[in-house]
Amino acid sequence: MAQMVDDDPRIIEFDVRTDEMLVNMGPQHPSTHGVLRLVLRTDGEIVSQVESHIGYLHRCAEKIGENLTPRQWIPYTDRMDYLAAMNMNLGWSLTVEKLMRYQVSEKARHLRVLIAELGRLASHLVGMGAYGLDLGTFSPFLYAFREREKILDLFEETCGARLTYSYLTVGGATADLPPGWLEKCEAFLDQFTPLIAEYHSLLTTNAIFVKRTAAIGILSEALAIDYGCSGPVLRGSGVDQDLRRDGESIYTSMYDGYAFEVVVQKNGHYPRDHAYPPVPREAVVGDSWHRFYVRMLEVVQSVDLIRQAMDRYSACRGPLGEPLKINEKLPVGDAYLETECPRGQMGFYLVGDGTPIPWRARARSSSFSNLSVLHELCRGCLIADVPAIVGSLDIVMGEIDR
Amino acid sequence: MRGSSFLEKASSELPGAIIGSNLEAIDPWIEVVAERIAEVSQWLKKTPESLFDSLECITAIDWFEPDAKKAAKVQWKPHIEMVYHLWSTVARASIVIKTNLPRWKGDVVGQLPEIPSVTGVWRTADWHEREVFDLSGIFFIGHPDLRRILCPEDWVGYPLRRDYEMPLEYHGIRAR
Amino acid sequence: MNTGFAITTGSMFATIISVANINWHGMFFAIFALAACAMAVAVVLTDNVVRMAFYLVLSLGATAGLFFLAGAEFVGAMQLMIYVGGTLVLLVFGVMLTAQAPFVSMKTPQRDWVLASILAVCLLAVLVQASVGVDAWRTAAVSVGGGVQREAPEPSATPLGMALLGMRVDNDSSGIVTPSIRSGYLLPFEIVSIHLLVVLVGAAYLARAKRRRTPRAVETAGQSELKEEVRVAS
Amino acid sequence: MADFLIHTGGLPDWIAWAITASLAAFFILNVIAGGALAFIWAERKIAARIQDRLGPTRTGGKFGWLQSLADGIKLLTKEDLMPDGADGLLFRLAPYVSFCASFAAFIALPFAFDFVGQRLNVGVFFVIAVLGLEVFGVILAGYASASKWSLFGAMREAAQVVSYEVPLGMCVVVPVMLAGSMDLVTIGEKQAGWFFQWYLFHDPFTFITFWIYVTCAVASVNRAPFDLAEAESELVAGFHTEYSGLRWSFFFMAEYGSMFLVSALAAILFLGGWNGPVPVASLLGLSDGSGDTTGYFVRLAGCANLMTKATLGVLIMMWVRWTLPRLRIDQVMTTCLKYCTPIAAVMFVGAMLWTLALPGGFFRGLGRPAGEIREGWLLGPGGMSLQVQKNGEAPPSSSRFEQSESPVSQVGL
Amino acid sequence: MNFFNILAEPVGVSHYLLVGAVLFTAGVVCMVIKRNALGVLMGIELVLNGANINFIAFGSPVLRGESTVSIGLDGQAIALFVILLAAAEAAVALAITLNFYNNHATVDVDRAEDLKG
Repeated sequence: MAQMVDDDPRIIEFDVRTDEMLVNMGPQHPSTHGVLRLVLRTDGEIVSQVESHIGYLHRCAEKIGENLTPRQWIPYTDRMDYLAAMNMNLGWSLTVEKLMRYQVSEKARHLRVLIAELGRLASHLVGMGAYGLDLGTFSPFLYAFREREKILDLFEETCGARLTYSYLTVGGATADLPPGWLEKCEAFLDQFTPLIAEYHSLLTTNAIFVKRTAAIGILSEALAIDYGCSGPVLRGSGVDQDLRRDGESIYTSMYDGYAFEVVVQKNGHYPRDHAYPPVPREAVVGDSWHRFYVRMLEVVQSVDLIRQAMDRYSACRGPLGEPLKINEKLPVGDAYLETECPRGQMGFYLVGDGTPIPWRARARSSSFSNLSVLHELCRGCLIADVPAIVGSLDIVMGEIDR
Repeated sequence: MRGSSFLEKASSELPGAIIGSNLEAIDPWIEVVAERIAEVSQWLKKTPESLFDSLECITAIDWFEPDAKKAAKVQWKPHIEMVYHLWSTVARASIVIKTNLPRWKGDVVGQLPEIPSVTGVWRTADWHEREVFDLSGIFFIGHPDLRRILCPEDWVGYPLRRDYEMPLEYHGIRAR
Repeated sequence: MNTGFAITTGSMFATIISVANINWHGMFFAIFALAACAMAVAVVLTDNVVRMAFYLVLSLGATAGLFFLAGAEFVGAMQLMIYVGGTLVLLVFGVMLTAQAPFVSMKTPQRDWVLASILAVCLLAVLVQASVGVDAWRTAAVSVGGGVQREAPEPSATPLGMALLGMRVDNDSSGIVTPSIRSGYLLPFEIVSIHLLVVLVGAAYLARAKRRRTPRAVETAGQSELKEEVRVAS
Repeated sequence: MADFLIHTGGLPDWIAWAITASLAAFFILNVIAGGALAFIWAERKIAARIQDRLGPTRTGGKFGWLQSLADGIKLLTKEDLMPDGADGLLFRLAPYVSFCASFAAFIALPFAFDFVGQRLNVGVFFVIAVLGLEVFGVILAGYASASKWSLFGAMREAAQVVSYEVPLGMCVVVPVMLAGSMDLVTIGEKQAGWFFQWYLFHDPFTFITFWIYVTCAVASVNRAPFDLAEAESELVAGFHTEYSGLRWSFFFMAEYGSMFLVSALAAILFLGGWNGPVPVASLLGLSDGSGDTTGYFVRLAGCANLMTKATLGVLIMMWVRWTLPRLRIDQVMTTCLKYCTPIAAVMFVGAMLWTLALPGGFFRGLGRPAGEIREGWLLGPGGMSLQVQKNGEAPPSSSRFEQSESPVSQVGL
Repeated sequence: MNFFNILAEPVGVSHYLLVGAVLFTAGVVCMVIKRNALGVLMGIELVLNGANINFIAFGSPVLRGESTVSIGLDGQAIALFVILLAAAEAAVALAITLNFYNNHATVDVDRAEDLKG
């Protein structure tokens, strides 16, 4: 990456050749998903170099992790990727259970799959709506939030919160599902499935959307792996990797017996389990359009998983099982576990030293690596493409800055 | 992972680099000499059957007990442990590399411990190492652009160190 | 020079008010003429190049108004569209591209101002004497009363259009066939179109983006042809 | 109106003329400003309906129709701040330049047969020219607010509007050619009668020209997929980022004014202006002369016709805005240079050949005997060649110009 | 000098000539005074417009009347050509100025003395 040493951090506009401009996009810019500041070196409209400055939302959650017991740290994991808080809680709980070699009840495992997939659905809806906003059309954003509100109502019934739930915790969940919840979830899924076709017509197959995203910000497979990208960004580049199938046994055991295909373009075509809109000619594997398309397909896949999870959950009898005590002693040793969150592989690393308080709690963010590849994608693009590429990476600043 | 056979192959090809291992732990790990971390990583990435082409996470753990009473009971002496989690997208396997560093270089407080940078092997290390430098104060030799990434550029001190004192004020904003 | 001008307009205004029947044609002429001259003088007086461009736009707009008043509607609309809408937009683009800090307002030394004002006064005196001297030019056209609303505007564009095609169809409304040979304008029309084409090519060639001295950061695979095409277009 | 004041009021005619002129100007300005207010309200409602929500409902009674008034008052009371680096004079003047430019075009726009501010013989040309002037307000605003982003926005918009004037001009020339004159009133008159008399259905070429015109009009007014200037996702709000309060509302009013202007122009040029689909007046034998009162009411109905068509055009623009994402600046330029201009040129040539082959339009043309058509074809180019005299010869007698309806006269501008 | 009473007469050709004269003079002074190359360009535009007004004045039907001095439609035609050629001239002049700016990073006319002996 080009050397850009600025000795005095406050003065960012140092002497630049007359025809080139240093332009600040963010941190208060409406389109960069939260507080991200991009410094673009542009020559007229063409961006020659992008330097991202992060850390505006940094709360040093890891330092706090060294003073709280694992169950007390759950609310901090909510606030990392606040659009998919359920998946964050699940990741941390599984890491702690892995260190303590604790096995939750089968009912709890199906409940966790059900809730995690609902969380992925809600998160992808926001991703889709915000991406429409980046490209200038306002309506998909409102449609997406109309559906997301219904999911939030369902979550509100389970744990009382709409954004930061702290519902899934170490040893299962804080409470079982209220009666009648499954029927409401069923009703939501039934009315949601036909609407997906609407979203496809609104954005995915829209000629202008394709013009703005196809062949923009092309991320090659090798580059994606090298920069540690994961989730839809990785699968959009054609890498067949999904931790729900390839992850550690404690995580993949939750998904045993679930029929689902990893959404990736393998040997030229996407999974054909449903009628998905065709891939346009201009789209190149690894461009912004494919990343968006993978997310839209995962929405359909999540709906199937939720239905299967609901059947299995209602089939299990017996109590959900109590979560562990708040100050459960941690064994000496360390454990690292990555789970498939909507934005990528979110890793948690826990070092126990025998006391209930962990010695070190570390969170590895998926968007952190996804964003690090931005300067490779934006080299030589136009200014209007930068928000298009950032939108396609679907980053959340809470998770990056921790 | 047929760990033991893999371990012999590794120690045979990298004499003296691997100085310890524990394959029965929850996450099997091998311990490597700090100076040769880049070489080991290069080897792990290149060997046909391992192909660890993705660096998942770099963590710096500060083993130091600030108050004297507890320090007496603890059996390890103060040091910094660097933990590298690797993942292979081909073999779908993971491995952990650990190295130990002194808390301060030559035990002179203020001199950051140094370790070779692995940005040459995996490009994702660029940002991860900048974060470890920013929060835990480890200097990576050969890193192209070692600057603070999360804290403001002119922040003083390394927050994740056990003996870190929050400054009283920063640019006129009361911090404590 | 400016103050002298103010006195004349002041007296002009007074005389017009006294006339019982205000001749609207004269009133609008006064407004447009005043605007055009005032803005032209403002262009000369101001230092800031962007303000100069803005005053020039207003001045040329007022001249377009004068053309409409003089009955030359087609030329007035042409002036608005080609001159103000095209040329001055080009000029403003030029101003924007070069209006970096030092060049926005460059002061001209006092000495030049004195010389220039002497030149202006002499030139103005000569021209005014010429324009006012000839009596034939003073008599206004009889047919135009005080702003009589013409029922249907006799097509002023069509005869001009036909003239450009080489067929002079406009018969002199006064019936006197002036001795000057009424030739069509087909040949000059073609010459101007070729000329414009040549100028277009020349200007595009002159202002093309030359290869940069320092090589730009390496182009990624998918982006390079987009960049070339965009640079040529911009 | 003026004669009425002179004969009855006994005022000297120059005061009478002054009153009529100011009344007419006041009427036009208020119709457009009132229209703009209504469009602001309509935009909110339509956007809401498209996004499955209600839009303003509480302000001023049932449908929130006072919402635009509330907006107006809010804008009036908001503080007009100005960035310190800004160039004072230009910053204040920019909104008024673009406001006047977009409203000046309404002088030449006829609302019915004789309801026109000033019946210009070069009506269409004048409107297109004034439409081009609006770009000055934008450039000055972009430059004067001394921020990189507004300069970006201003440059983009200027480049876009100036380059879209070319295809817009070409599309406008087709109906002018069919009607034989640039005077909007004549163009409107020529499309009297049933709806298939409209130039839209005159021949396939004009039909395509209409759609090209709509695209270019939307682009030159900076709406919907082409609204690069205030692309909020990249340029915050483009050239009017630094504006607030009353100055910002002038830009807003200018935008809605020119939107209405462009759709009214489309209505006149292609959709028969004030002629309704069914020629009620001529069927009932009512004359639309300027004298008697019935004629007055017929023209009033014509005016209503034009207003509905124009409003329909504006509503379609709003509908497109809330459904389509935004194009990138180089895509906008490519659509202009590589698609709109060539197609417009081809359509122009096509329409010209069509009028030579079938003078009088698709339906009337077919009705005439083949012989006459052929003769028309012969006379066309033949007629043209006959006419060209060598320079210096006495001009052909002007009589030839008046009587013969040869297509040549239709071709003249 | 019957200078002042001209202002009271109905508008005739000479009134236009007056305006043309003022514009012409302003243009010439602007060309002479301005140090910015674009200022000189604007001077040229003013001069051209001054000339245009005179052409239109002589050729306009409104002012023609029975005076034998009118040049009929030619005035408007020539004005038309002046406008077209001014556009072409401005394009080339701007291209030259921008090139000058790119190479010498200055638009100041006084500093363009590379060709000086």
